[in-house]
Amino acid sequence: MSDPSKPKLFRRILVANRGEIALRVIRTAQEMGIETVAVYSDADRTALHVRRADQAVALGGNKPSESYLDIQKVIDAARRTGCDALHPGYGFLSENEDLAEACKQAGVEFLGPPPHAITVMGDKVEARKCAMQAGVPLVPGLQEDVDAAHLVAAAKQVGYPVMLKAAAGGGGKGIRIVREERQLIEAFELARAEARSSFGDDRVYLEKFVTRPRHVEIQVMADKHGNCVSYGERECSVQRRHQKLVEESPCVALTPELRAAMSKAACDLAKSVGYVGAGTVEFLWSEGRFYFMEMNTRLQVEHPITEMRYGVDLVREQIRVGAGLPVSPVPEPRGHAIEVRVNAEDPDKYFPSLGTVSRINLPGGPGVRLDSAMFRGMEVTPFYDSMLAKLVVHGADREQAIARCLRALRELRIVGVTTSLSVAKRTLESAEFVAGDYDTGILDRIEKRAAPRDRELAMLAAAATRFLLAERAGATVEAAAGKGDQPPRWALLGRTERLRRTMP
Amino acid sequence: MSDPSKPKLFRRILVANRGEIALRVIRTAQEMGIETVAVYSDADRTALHVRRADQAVALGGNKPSESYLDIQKVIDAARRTGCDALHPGYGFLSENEDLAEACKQAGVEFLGPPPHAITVMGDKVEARKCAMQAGVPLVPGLQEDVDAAHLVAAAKQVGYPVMLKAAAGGGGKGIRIVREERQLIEAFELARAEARSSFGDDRVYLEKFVTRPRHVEIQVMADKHGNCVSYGERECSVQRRHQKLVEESPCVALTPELRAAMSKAACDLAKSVGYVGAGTVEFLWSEGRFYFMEMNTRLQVEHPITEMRYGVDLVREQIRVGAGLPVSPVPEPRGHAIEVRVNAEDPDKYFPSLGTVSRINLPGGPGVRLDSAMFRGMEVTPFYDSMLAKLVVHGADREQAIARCLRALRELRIVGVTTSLSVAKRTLESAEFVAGDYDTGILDRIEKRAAPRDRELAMLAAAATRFLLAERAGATVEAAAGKGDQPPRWALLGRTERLRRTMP
Amino acid sequence: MKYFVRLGDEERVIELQRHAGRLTARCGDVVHEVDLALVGDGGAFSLVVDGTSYDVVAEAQREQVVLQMVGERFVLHCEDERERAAHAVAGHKAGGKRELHAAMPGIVIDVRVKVGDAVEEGQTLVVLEAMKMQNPLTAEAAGKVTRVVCKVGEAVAGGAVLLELE
Amino acid sequence: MKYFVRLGDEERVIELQRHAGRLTARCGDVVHEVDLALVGDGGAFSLVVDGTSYDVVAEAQREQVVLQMVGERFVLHCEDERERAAHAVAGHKAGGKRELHAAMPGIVIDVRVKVGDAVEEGQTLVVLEAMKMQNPLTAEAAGKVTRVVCKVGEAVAGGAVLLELE
Repeated sequence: MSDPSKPKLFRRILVANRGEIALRVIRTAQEMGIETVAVYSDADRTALHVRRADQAVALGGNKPSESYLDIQKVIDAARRTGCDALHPGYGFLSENEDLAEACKQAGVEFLGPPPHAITVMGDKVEARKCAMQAGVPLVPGLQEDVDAAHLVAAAKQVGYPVMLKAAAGGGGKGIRIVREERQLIEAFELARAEARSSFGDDRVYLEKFVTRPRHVEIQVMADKHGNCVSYGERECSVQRRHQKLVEESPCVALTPELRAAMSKAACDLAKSVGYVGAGTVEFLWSEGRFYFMEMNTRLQVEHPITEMRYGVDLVREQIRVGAGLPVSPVPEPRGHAIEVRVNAEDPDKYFPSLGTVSRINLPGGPGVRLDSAMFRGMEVTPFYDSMLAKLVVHGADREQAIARCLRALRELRIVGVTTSLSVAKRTLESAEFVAGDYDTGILDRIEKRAAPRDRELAMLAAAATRFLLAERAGATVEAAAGKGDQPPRWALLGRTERLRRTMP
Repeated sequence: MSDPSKPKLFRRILVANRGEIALRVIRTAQEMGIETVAVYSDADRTALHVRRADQAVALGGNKPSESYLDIQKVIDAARRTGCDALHPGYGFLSENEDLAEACKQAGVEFLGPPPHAITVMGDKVEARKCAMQAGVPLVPGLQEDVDAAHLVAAAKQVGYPVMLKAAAGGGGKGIRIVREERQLIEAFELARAEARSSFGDDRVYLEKFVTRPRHVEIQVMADKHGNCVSYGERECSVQRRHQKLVEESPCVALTPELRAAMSKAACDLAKSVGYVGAGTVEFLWSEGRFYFMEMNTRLQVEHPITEMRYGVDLVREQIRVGAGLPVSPVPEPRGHAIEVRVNAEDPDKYFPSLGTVSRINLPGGPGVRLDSAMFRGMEVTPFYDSMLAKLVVHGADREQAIARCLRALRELRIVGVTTSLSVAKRTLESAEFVAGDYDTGILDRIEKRAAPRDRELAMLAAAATRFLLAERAGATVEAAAGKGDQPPRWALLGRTERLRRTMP
Repeated sequence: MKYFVRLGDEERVIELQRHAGRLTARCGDVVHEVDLALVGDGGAFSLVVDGTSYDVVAEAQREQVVLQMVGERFVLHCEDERERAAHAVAGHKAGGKRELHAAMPGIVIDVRVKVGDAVEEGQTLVVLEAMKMQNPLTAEAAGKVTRVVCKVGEAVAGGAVLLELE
Repeated sequence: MKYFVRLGDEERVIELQRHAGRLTARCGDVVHEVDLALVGDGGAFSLVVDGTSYDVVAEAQREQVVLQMVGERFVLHCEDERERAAHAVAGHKAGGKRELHAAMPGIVIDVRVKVGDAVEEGQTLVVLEAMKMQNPLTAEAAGKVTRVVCKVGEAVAGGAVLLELE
């Protein structure tokens, strides 16, 4: 629905992604009256982003390298369908300067920063140099690529515990913490292997592991006229295996002064590289101080908590600044927002859980938003990452937001795969989270088991479920005999009867 | 999730209702750490409000009069379960002064106004007298009960068209418009019959039918300390058979001055009857002037659009003021909100559509809220009203809200019963609605059929669907022969083959 | 395979053919490239016509197809050429008899006609109460009442015959 | 009917009985009044225990019951007395042989042991790549590798046997 008299910002946007983020972009584009083109792998023929886009182009193949990571195929699809803009989402090619460059060559507006900004920020070592020059504080460590020969000496110099990070990494992938020298070599090899297979670049760097750190990030949006605004922070310290699980905004640890300083640092850094579009500057917070970690040159998974607090649509802003409009004024934030990522995984082992989603009960009511490309009958395959949905809630204050999130978590049910829901629930219920005084280690301290009362109840419910199902199996026979209304007398049937006689 | 050190406002609330509004109340109570008790009829044993409440009490029977309308049963349930408060929802006993009185006797806080306010506002004739005294403008007409003997003369005096309204009515039930004298007697009898069966009170009154009126209502909240606040207006002119279908806030027709005047009139009226809790004062707006229609002494179906704009939880406020707290300060409203009611009905004839809900695809993403007690496998029965869900959206401005609502309407699918979704879609797309210059007659002017392009497409899709299903039926045979990967050659099977030969 | 598709008062002949895996639909002189895929658990389809994508929910019961797409709900009648041929033979025997059905389960509140009455199109014949609303059931065409099957106060099932007309 | 319910390392004996339509559950000395109703299309239940209501989603596959309720997911083993008796007869033959299974479909990235190796509890045996993550599969208990069934670079199905141990 758009005013036909108003010129559209773009005619058609190619969405170079899949899953919930592709759907997220499609939704906003539709609301702006802009057409969308979905691309898809063979495995994704019936995925929701394909069904909801205006056009769909098959890329072929199942592996990301044959489809969503193939720049040439993606650019060809954009050209063939007459797209004048491309949204990369997050992951896949979103932080690939070659795609940004290829878009430029093809005359397609890349809805992200210019190639140079991606190159600099995509390389952790370069990014740290850049931050240093912009006056942004850094964690102590080595900024160069580390090789196996100097590894042991370098780690000793920085002091254990140390972190190994993929230079080309992001989203927590390819990060290892090493607490003792004897673990160092194996961790390094694994980090390199993951870096190679995930990013095609096996450079790894090393830095000191900060104690009790919080992961706090600043959302920025820059336009092509040199303006850059900040939408405040997101607290993302609830992580397992360096993958975020629960995010909230605002962060209870920040004072207004610190928030202003971090926002300024983030905007300064963005401006220093000629940034355009949405970006996130990630900081470590520790004992009242903040240190630059990295800048993600794309929309972040957890952007909806910012949207709920500010009442803005960040994808809309991306599209607007991409079209050359100045950034919109930033509204006053309201209340508190929390996001829970719902992953298909065994919550005990953090193993992916594959299967078919056979039932979904979605939460609803006030202050609840669900971003998901999941549908009943969907296969969870090993080809892509395991996030099924993002549950986002907003409340007038933190207490209400936590209570609302727990309420919505109880309502949300997914059958067919195991999910991380129960871990999120126990995190939000934990005294540590409720107090707000937590750090990136919080998940290691969360109770792994359900409360004893709930466990007893579950055992009763399991027995009652089996009893009812047995009764109903019996009831079918009874109903055929016209006695369906009677309590089914299955005890009289067949060999069950024999056993029953032995009971008191 | 609530701070255990803080005293709870209530220990336990009985929710004397069913459907989405019962669930709505349960959700907020849970978020406040207050237990809830659901009551249910036999037909509702597995209804969502029963499953989501902390406790459940069977009232027995299927008809409302045997269950949700039986004051004694409801009060007994509250007593037996140790409830210290009762929320009546909307409809059923929500505007019954006897329930409010019975609660008082039982020492249970009725989360609504005192019995006297219900009595006065529940009687249209009394309410109009009261409004007149409070200085609120009225539509010309007769304020007394009309009987058949004086009907024809009275209608002639007021002048056609006239409206017949149930004195005890609400929610558009029991209202008839009469344009000519020859329709008057039949309409009067039907209005009386409906009034009797719906409200147990067959008094009907008559007033002039205002031309091109808009239905604009003001949400108020009053506490026990004499304070009354307004949360601005809701525009509810999109109605069929006097049942609202689409509501929005703000109303484009109001100037800030008029809004202030209407808010003041609404608060003055509420204060004049010693009002407590949430209430809605309904006005007719016509050519820049407003006239009092009635006051609904309960939470309104469409309250969520107010919640989304103001970032408040009106049920939470009801509970707070019921517990004796002063009303909270009213935040600044933000953006624009729209609600669409999704009814199980044939959109051409406005007939209820009964059946089993066999599939539900819910909308999601930014700015979308869904309030519903619907679930897959639910029976839509003739016992209760036909509303399945409320789709509520919020956007930064009206244009975005409309576009978002249309986007969400395309996403929402319900299979098993026919719904009013397509009427809402065509309303939101209509030039009249988009321009904002509409009145309560808008639905009569909405295009009844889908666009020609969409109709052609549907015919193609129907043929393709049948073709695919036939192919798959054939493919099963092929797959058994190990040729599943080949395009199924169903044309070679059986008698289909014979027919195929005759085709060009 | 040819399909005869009816939507309201319109009918189209649409011919679907698959060659070497590719599906085409011919509607008059226009040929569309069609890609239709069943989604997950069935009942939903991903339809791509000449590159344009539609999210379709479909219920097909023999020749009746109910579609939800582009924000609309369509109830279509769709027979293939085989079915059409069969119906052509079976047809030609529909008499002038019509029935008034209860559009939904409810309680009969009023019966406004009796056997032998002549009725006009649009005339209210029976009033049915369901979901707290009184719903007048009207004559679809002019005719004569030949039988009254329901009575006031009676609870009737959805689809039940209430009257017979000629 | 008596049920033997196991959740993790806990087991309860729960006896369910219906008399005159009322269902009771005895757990030790405590007797609960239970009302369990199947919801709509099955797979979900409304459970009321002594007046307290729970919204339960259940998947029951023979003796394994997976429940979602109170915001938690429980995987339980639940056998009735008849099944328990049958198992008691069939039991007593589980040997010392164990298998390492692929917890999910993926690609074998590394095999860290060979036949004859002694392994410790928690030792990484195989590294499996799935969903862009490298997942080390570890020994559940100390033992000896008797057979290696997978090789590096191989794509394996979920549940596939990778190694045999003793």
